Amino acid sequence: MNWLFYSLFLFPLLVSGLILLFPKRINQGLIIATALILSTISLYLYGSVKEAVSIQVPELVNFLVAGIDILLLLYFGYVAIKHRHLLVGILSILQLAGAIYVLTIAPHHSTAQFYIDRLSLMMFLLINIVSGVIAVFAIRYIDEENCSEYKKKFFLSVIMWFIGVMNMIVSADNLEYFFLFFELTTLASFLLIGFRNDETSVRNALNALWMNQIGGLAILGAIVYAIFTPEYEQLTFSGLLSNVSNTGLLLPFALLAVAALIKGAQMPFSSWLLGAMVAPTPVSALLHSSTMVKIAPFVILRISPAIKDTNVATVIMLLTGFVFLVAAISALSQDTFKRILAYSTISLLGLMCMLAAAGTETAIMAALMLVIFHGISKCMLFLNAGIIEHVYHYKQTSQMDRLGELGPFTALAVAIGFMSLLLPPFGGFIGKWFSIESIGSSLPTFKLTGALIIAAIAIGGAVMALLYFKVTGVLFSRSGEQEVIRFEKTHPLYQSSIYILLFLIIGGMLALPVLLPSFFAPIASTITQVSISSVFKGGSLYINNLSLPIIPMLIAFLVLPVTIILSLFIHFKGVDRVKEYTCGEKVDYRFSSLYFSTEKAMPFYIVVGGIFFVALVFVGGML
Amino acid sequence: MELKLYRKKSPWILHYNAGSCNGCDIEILACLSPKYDVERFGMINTGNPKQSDILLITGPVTKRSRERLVEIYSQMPEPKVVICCGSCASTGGVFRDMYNIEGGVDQVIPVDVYVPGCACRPEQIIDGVVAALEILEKKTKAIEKPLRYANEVKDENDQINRRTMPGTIPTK
Amino acid sequence: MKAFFIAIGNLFKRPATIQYPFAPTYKPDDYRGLIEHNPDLCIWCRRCEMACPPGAIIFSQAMDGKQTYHYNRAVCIYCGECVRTCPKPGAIIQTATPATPALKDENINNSWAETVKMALESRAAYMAEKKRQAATKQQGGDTTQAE
Amino acid sequence: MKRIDLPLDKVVEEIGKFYRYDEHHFIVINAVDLGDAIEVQWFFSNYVAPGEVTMFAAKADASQLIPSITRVVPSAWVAEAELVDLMGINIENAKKGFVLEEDFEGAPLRKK
Amino acid sequence: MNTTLIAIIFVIVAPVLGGLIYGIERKIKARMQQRIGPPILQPFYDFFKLAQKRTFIVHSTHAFLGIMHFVSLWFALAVLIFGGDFILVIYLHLLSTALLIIAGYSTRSVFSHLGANRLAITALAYEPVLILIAVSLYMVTGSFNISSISTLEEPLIVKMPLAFVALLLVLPIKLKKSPFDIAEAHQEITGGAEIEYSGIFFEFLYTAKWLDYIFAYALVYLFVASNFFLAITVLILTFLFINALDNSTARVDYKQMLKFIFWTALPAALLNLLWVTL
Amino acid sequence: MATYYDIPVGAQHISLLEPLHFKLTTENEKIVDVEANVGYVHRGIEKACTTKFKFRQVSFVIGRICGLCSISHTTAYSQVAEKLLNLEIPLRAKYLRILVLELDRIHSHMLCLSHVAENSGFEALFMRTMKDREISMELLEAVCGNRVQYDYSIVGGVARDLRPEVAQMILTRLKELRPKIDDLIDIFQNNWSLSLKNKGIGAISFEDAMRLNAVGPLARAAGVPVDVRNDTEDLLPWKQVGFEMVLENGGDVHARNMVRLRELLVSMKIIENVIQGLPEGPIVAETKALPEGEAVVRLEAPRGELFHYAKGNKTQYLERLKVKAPTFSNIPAFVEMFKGNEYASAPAIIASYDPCLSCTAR
Ligand code: SF4
Ligand code: SF4
Ligand code: SF4
Ligand code: SF4
Ligand code: SF4
Ligand code: SF4
Ligand code: SF4
Ligand code: SF4
Repeated sequence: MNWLFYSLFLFPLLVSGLILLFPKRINQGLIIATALILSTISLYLYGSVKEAVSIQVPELVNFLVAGIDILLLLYFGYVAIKHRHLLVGILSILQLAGAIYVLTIAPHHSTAQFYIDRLSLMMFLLINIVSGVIAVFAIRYIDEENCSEYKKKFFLSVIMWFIGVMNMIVSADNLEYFFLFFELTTLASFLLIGFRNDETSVRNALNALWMNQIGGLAILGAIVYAIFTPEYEQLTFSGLLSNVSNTGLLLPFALLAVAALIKGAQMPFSSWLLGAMVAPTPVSALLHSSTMVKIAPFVILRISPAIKDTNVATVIMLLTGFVFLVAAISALSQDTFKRILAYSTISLLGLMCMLAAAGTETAIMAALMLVIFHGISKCMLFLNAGIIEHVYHYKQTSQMDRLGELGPFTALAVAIGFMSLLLPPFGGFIGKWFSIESIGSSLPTFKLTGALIIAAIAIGGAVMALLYFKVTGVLFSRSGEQEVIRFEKTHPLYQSSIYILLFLIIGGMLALPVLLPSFFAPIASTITQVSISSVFKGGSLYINNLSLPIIPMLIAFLVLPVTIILSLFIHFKGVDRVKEYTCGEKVDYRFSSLYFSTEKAMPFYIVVGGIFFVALVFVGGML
Repeated sequence: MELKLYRKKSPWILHYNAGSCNGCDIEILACLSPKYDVERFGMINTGNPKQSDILLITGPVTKRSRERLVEIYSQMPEPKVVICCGSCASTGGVFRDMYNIEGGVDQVIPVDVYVPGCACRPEQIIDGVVAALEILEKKTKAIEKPLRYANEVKDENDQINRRTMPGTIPTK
Repeated sequence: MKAFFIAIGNLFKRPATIQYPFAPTYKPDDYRGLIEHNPDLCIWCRRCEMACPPGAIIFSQAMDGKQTYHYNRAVCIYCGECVRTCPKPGAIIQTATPATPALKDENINNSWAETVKMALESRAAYMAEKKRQAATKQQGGDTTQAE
Repeated sequence: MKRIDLPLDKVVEEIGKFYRYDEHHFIVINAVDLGDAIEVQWFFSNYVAPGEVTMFAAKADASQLIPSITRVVPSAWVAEAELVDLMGINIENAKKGFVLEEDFEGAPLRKK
Repeated sequence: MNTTLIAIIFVIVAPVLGGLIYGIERKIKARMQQRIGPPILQPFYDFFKLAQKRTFIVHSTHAFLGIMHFVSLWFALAVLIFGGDFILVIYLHLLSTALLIIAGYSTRSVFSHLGANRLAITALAYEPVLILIAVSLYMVTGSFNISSISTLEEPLIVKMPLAFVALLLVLPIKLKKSPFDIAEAHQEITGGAEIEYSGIFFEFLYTAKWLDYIFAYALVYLFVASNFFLAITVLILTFLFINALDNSTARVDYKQMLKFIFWTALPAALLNLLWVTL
Repeated sequence: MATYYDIPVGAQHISLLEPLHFKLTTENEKIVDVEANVGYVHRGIEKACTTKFKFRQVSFVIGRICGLCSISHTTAYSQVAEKLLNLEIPLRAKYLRILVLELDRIHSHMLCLSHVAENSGFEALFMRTMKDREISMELLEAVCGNRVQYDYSIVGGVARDLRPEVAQMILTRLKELRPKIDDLIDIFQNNWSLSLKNKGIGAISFEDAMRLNAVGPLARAAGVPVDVRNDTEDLLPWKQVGFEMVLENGGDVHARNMVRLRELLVSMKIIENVIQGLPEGPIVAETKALPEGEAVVRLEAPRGELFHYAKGNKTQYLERLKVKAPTFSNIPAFVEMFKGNEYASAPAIIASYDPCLSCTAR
């Protein structure tokens, strides 16, 4: 079995190397094949692996890891010198010093370096399937880009390589390994964001670099602390987790959480993810949906048993609840389509981390659902953003008011994508609903925090709905009507990737009643180590003692997408058409979509987010 | 069908000022006021042609209003009735054949009820509306054409001075 | 929130609405309503026609010189100037009755234009006739003189 | 009413000298078709001496460009725009279509 | 079985009942303004009249969404009356609003767009409050199910007075009553999202308004469900309160409304939540 | 990333009684730019008054410029014609003119106030004000014989005399009106939501009002002491009948409301004084002269300064008649006023400013 895991780790790396060598025509087939293979493997693994697997790699690999570590950090140092970036320089030096220190003093027990449980398997699914689609999409997308052949190959190669790293990071157990992979993803983001190599790209890439380096430092801090705490024998996640109950020491977890939240672009560190917009769209799709940012909920989910019901969790929940709200509001203030998506990512990541930190069974299930469904939906939205940019040349939502007439399919896909994120009956919404019910049902434990968070979710949810209307509204605006709506044809690679994702979204929604008890519940129970009873009775799902009328919900809300989609195709006969009312004037008037300006509030958000981060470390250290 | 009865009970009005002196407009407003309270008859001032049954027009229709008037008239769904309030809306009144007016609403759109008066009293407007309701009940969904001016003076030289011939519409 | 209690209080007050058209409303006796012409008193001086700003009065003339008064209530602006200029008290008076609405069949706008045209033509015809008569008379006179 | 006759090219200068917004109130601009020429009249009243109206009058040809006093009296643009339409004269920076349709032929207030 | 039957009947007659409430309200409103006002059956006259108008639509998408607005609202009401999950009800209601909002956006009419914008904003104002009330309900009854209220001995209003106040504050938004009738705002946007509807298609929006009445008063009823006489009194008082408020205030703008709701109704609901939690 | 809405208000819009068209460019419902189009009511009255109507007829036509202050127009025209004729009218006629002018001011102001209330979304207050306004309408009807177009001033005097029972009726009805106005003042001043909608909205500073030559309640609300009644004693004896100027500062919708409300009280006082001090005598001065020369007249209409210029050439027809409406002077200030306000306030601002197009475009 292990070779399958290795192939998940190494095969993408191999392909990434091959891409650079092979000509374009072959690459296309290669990437599609790889995507298929990886998806199949991850599916097979999910189906066949029932127990958690620990993998111990040969001793040699440890040295390799150490070596790559040092090289990588040296490269960061080089970047700092090349771009004269002081902050990156300082952080590189600190990291290098920390890394060397850790390498020299760390006790080297022969422990397992990889630990693969259901959570990792789920992440495999997400990473490989969704990223595979993105890779396929990217073939065509990068082809339309205006750059040298080699750079195009390089781009595809980095994407494949990134997939490999992601596969490793979600299965890393050893913290040193985790650190390396963390830094590798940082590198990947640096390379991809800086891909266009113009001024803004480089600036944003450096920005992403230093922010993520802070995350790296936090991990190093966690390792060092763990080393000096005699109770922790092993520098692994599982080791930390199994020992926390008798030590009650939370600092390493707090630091890991910091690293995770930085990767998840939570508030003061949100700018790196927003800056990532400058890269070609598949990069954004990759970063926002299945990879990179998902490290945040993943790590919090991993450590959630340890921090559950502690002050660390409280602070994380407050922080992420805050971020959920303000990022949603910020999204509303944006007009650039991709920025709207970016803010909604940040916001939803906040929600996921909050639920993960809350740690109750239902909350964890909600978090898992959000991770999966957000990944798929966001991916589709970004790919559509790419199509809109490349085919229709729109960047701002306010310009897109003719999209519904020019590209009805794209418009519909975007509408469904947003709906799946924010509105019923899609997974994203069910996740949100779950979160209200789960936090609500455990209010006696969370008390004030819980109430505040519920308020945040309630308001944030409404703001998100507003966001949805803002975007969809523009897409749906049309003046006349055609008898039959004809979908436009885009490139087959584009279309097929969108179709796959649409299939996943709708399939996921329809399969939810099955997925909930048989997919999410087991994963959640592996995380919480509490068995979750989930039974269906009379259309309601009973999870522990929470009952959710999931079937009525789905049926009820099927109305929405069906109505909206149907509304595009319906054609009333025998009814007269009339012009819109414009006070009797015959002029055309400009209108677009509404937004609130939050420019002024941004520094405030950043400061509050920063305070929360400091508080997080502080609270972690207190105990 | 007996449903037609209900048209009478729920006339929603739309008001357009096609260049009047406001005199009749404020009387229309007065109709909505508690003293006259036309809501007794189920009238609502909707302000939206698409949901109105009765179009109340004041003013002799100036050139610039004309297009707008036709536009909102055409946006009203049939059955609908048009009431012109005031002498100037009915015939042009004192503004008859000034250079910038069309000379009465019926030159532009079909009119069903004319309410004379300058300004027409709210009571007269109510009378007019009552008369209009009778018409509304009989109306069908057929689309009507406006009366064009019957004996329009075609030739410039034909035009007799207004002082000797009141009531002529100058050539356009 | 005084207005709040006023609103509630109003519930128990009598509405200010008058029951028109089921009940009459206040109207002063000297309300400026429809113009009425009394052909018995009229001296057919046409001053009212000349004075009327919108031209709501016009006289047509038959061939025997008898004039007919025409009046359009939808052209009239109820200013009362005709009454003020009339040299014969009572020949034309302003009643206190407001005008009644006109329906489509009455064709109040276009028919008035026709009336006016007709009146003017009849007057022109009468004048021409009179001129002709005068001319013939004159001619006759001339001939007599010549004789 | 005080009448001050001016040559056309002096108008802006003189009004500029005369007009203080805290002392004078700009009323309106009028024009009268005298048959052979058009007389343009600028009216001002006075806050300091209530009841006094000052009229600046200048004769102009129909085709002549009439200087705009909007520079010295910022609120004069409305009056100018209206005159352009109704009198069919040219005033600096004033555009047609304020009260009449842009395709209206001729100028209603002119004698011919 | 018996209660189910009653519920079914109630759901079916809900629009009629709503129409009646609307009729009474118009009468009351007129009386508050010292007018006689329309007959109580006026809404139904309007209903029949609208049915015979020539049908005009801007385009089918728009018209269809309007119909679905009504349907989904009725559905939401049904779930409420049958005592379903409260959160479900809230979201179903949001959904029906969503359809109207999208309908509003789907035309190229400025007022329709503005109306849709404002509808969305009003949803933003009352949605969180309702959710907080739902969570408080959970805290009190231990279930999100509305039917669980019937298990309570004392009326909910005793446990959740502040939540009731919050509900009273957001009701004018839902019912589009002054001072929060910004989504309809005749003088500004002449009806907002419903402006482009006419004839039979407007009928659906018109009757949806009636359903909204039932929906709103049903929410009020939840608070006093267990005691019949109390229920009647509170319902009548609420009705009077809302109408008197409508007739004694001007319309505020959307920013002022959001501010007001976020500083009064939301904290009230939150406080109540805390109170029932701690 | 500007997202602009261009909102059309007019030509047909429920918040407007008159056809005018604004294109309000808004950003998040905040008005950033305004474009006004006013020529909908242009009928060509000025031209008609010099070609179609004899100068005595003109006083009826000129009243039809506007139904709201038809009396102001007819009075101003009559005055200017009398100047051209060199005619001094009897004092009783002057007093009667003041009486109707002030009654008209009451009805006009109350209409405007009710319109502000309606456009602020306060339907009940609209109804209330309209209800109270009916008193002034009835009085006007009793005095002039018509509710709206009074045709009261004619060249040389007034058209009909004041009957003693009508005078008595005026006094009693006004007594009835006074407490209602006090109530209205209270509501306009203290209602929470109305002040949200009116205070600080559509404000114009003293400086701007001065600079842009604003007139009427608009200017007085900004503290600019312009009121023609204060300036002209020669034509109508304003001071004698107890005129006082009403000033507010703030220049916003609320201040304009307050100016109007307080002017109602002043007008009522004037009316009472007029009736009490009404001199005996004829009501018209006859003359056979024809208009000659040029003359101007300023008169305070409810909306501000009204200006008539006339030129006669010794025929029945005038050579030129120019009417300048208050709104006309206020347009520059008006356009300024909108900027920076919420679109939601726009209807209230429009109403409080009271755009009078029928005499702006004539
Ligand atoms: S009929 Fe008379 S009062 Fe009515 S709008 Fe015309 S001119 Fe004015
Ligand atoms: S001027 Fe008088 S009297 Fe002489 S014909 Fe004419 S109307 Fe008769
Ligand atoms: S009242 Fe005036 S408009 Fe009517 S007929 Fe007499 S003069 Fe003419
Ligand atoms: S003015 Fe008098 S007398 Fe002369 S025609 Fe007219 S009604 Fe007869
Ligand atoms: S906006 Fe106001 S006036 Fe218009 S229908 Fe609604 S409540 Fe009535
Ligand atoms: S004031 Fe009120 S009733 Fe009158 S037109 Fe405006 S909105 Fe309608
Ligand atoms: S804005 Fe003023 S003048 Fe114009 S209609 Fe309204 S109240 Fe009358
Ligand atoms: S100022 Fe206004 S109310 Fe007065 S006459 Fe002019 S348009 Fe009419």
